[in-house]
Amino acid sequence: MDRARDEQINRDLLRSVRETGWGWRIVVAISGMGLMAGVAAFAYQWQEGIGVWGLNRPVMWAFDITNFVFWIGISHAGTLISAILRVTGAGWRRPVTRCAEAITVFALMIGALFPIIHLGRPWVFYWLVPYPNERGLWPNFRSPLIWDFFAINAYLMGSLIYLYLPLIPDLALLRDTSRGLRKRIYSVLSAGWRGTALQWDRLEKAVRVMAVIIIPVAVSVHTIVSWDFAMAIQPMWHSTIFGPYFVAGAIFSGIAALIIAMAALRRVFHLENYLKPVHFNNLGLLLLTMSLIWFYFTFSEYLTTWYGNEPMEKAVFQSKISGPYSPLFFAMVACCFLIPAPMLAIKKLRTITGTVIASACVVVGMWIERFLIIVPTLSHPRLTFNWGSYKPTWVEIAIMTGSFSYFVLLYAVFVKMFPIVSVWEFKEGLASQTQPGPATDKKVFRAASGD
Amino acid sequence: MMNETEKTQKPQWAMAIDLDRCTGCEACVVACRIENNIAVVGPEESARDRSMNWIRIERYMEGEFPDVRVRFRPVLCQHCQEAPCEPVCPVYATYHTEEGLNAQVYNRCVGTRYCANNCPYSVRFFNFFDPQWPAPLEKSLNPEVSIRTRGVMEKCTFCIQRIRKGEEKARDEDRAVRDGDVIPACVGSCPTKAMYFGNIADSNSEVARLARSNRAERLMEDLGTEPRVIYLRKRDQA
Amino acid sequence: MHTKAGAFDKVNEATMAMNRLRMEGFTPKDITMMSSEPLPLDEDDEKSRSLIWLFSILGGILGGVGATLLTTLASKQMNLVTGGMPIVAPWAFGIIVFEMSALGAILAALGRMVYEARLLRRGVGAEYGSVVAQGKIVVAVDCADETRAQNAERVFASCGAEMI
Amino acid sequence: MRKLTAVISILFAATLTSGFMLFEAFSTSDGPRQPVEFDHWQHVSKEEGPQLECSTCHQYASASPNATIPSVSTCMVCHESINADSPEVKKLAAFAEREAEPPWVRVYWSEPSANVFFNHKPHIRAEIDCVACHGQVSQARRVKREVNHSMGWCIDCHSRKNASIDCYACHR
Repeated sequence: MDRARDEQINRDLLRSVRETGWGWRIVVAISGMGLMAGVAAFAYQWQEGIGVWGLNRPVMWAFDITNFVFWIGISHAGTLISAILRVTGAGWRRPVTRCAEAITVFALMIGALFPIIHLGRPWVFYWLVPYPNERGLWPNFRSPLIWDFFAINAYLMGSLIYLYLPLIPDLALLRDTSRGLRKRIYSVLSAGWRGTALQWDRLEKAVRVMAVIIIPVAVSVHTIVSWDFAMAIQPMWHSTIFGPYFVAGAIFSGIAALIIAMAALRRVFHLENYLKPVHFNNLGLLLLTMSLIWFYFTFSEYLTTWYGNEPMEKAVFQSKISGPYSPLFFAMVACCFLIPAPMLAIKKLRTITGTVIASACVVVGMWIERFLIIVPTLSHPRLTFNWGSYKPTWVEIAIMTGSFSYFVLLYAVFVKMFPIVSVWEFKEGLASQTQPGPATDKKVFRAASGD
Repeated sequence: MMNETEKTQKPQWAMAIDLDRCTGCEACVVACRIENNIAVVGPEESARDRSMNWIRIERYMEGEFPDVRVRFRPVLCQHCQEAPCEPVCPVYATYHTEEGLNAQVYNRCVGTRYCANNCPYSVRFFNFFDPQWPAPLEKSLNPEVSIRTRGVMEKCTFCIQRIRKGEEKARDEDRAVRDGDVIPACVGSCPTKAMYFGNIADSNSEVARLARSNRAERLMEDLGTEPRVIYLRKRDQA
Repeated sequence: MHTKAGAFDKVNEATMAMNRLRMEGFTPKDITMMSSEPLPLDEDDEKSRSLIWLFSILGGILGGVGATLLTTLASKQMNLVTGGMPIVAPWAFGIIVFEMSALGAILAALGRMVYEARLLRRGVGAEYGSVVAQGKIVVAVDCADETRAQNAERVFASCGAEMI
Repeated sequence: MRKLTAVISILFAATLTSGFMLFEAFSTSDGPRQPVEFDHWQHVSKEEGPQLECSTCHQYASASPNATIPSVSTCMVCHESINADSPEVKKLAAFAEREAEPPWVRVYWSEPSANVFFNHKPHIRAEIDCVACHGQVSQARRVKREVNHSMGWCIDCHSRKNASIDCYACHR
């Protein structure tokens, strides 16, 4: 093995852990403040009641559930993408997977908070958990919200393990190259990893098993989230297409979030040699595919509604196309398809900057998409006498800002504690390019890291 | 003496509303508020679509000016036999009773508001804040009905407190319930006697008779919700 | 009994040393090879005997059965009055069964992996960690007696190892 | 380090135990002090006493949701002459003179937030012994809460006696 190369990789990839720059501090400070604002807003809502939100009758869900669906969607960045890439053996995945898996875990943690935040009585959220109690009461297993509870639990647990397993060798590396308290912490976390041939073998086997299991779980999670709507009998909710539509949308927004995160990490931690244009190019192509799929689903969903011409559905449809929600609707179409698709389709524009701009559009567009699924339907109930509208209050906006800040904060802290590019997998990637002999060639180094 | 089957068979409560008789006077709305301790949200909250009325008169205009007709339809919880609100509740706060009522247990409600979203009739009301009664309305609170707290859903119960009293009375007299035993607040207050309440399982009851009328219809029957509220179409539409 | 260890820069040197050690009469059990990245090695006996897949399937079944019991028994035990609505709903419960199966499979795979890879063992430290972290390959060998230790040292020296 | 942990955990355990014991000591003490020290035992169980039935005084239990506490005038039917010079009866007489009721302290109740609408009548009709829910009041000098009316406790009895366990049976 090439010692100099190894040391270079270690230095580059562990830099984020070893050195603390001002940029990082500022990010943590700002996101910390954002989080505090969100927590304060939630405390206020807890104290006063959910009336401090803009909800009303008939719009009983709005920003809360939009954010829930949005974050669960973002969580599909990681586990699903990295698992699919792992299972299909895509070599270029290596520098990308950890970064994606971390997004999954944090987005999921935040997404799972929203169903609790949105409760009228958040202090009794544990009634959704099946546990033996004195009253002899159990949750209603027929409710999609309970399915959500089980699905999110399984997915969060699986994602955590899936993030943790490939992290173990890197934790051992950190343990062996640090001192003092850090060493103690990493010793515990690395669980006695020594890097024996047996351990490597079992680790890879286990990761493969996890990757295979986690794909159906991830698909099921967003399908179940979509069923929160599809199981209801409300116009434009009660749609059989919702399961795959939501999954596609989730992967779509997930890839977009991943591209943005990667670009930020590349810039802040100087990972230019690891996160290369080719990664952005490949993810950009994936994003383009998802954009087309998204458009296909959206088109079929709206076309069937329009063609069917069922009055109640048509009312919701019209409110989106030409009614009060039409600016949002066209913003969504622009952000999810009209802007990103051509940008990603033209090779010249599929640069790092290009993909990041497209991704930013997609993230915004997909947030709007969720909002447009929830609110127009609710504001147009079947009995037209009860039609209403919705306007958010500062509390909802603060909680949403808090959730975004929390995500950035968690990510920043994670990056500070663990290498964001998997060190051993990256090295392994280099080695696998140069079978059977060890990698010594600079050219090979470039090839493996995807130049 | 009533026989054993009559005793054990639970009454099936239902309501019939004659739209021909409804004048839209809203006496039922007021009576319901007073009977059921419904919070007064005030003008500001009301303007934000947060007013609570377990029963409301929906008013629809028909025709073009000057030939305009106004149609009134009192809408309350339809006590669906296949209620969309029930299966979606994660904690069984809303469920079905053996008397065909669609029950809402305030204590158990965690406030997901899913039931309200899934109710095609929009008859579920959420306590966005702790309920308030501007003085002296707090003196008129009914001790036989719960005071709801913030964060829970509420809706028409067919005046469950009156149902229980009526059943108790029938039991004391050792007979099955009959018309007149249970009169919910809205029914009792209707000046034109447009509303009827009774046991639809008893084929001799007024409600059962009206349900067989050729004017009888149920709201949004096509959804398969099987409501327990029967509307009698206006004769000019029948 | 004590352990001898050598550090190698190259994979083929390390594999050569391992082969020679075996010829010297050391069993695969005595020899441990440690590296900072997975190495392309020949299949050895221990490798093929992983039961992680089997355990994850068993864990999945366990989770599924557990979920079936939980949903069904909990619903029955509750004695809730439902006015004729179904209390046990296989279609809806299938979703929970699926999720719990997946969770069971994941946890079982993790547990089995930890066991098979001998993680979380007390007394097994990272003695050669700092050497491995430098990118070297460490071959450690348990020697029953002094002659064997000398043999091992000779093998290491002949293969260009740096003794630790 | 380890020593410190041990000390802290011992202290913690000690605090918990003593707190629990204190709580126990207080909670097993007598019930609340009443404005007139009414002694159930004397009226119900004492051999040379009047040996009253529960329903003699709590006369509406079988007919209404509330068992009802007798008014002072009911007490005075007997106590006009009997034991008229005992200090507690004198207190009672004073209330009667002012036509006021003693501000009895409630022993059994359910929190308003529990939304429970308990009705004595069907329970008496089902011949549930008063003791089942109120404990040995007949032996008590001063009544205290002996039975914990938790929801599980209610449901348990309801399902044993085949009574309704519909939520609407108690909650509305």
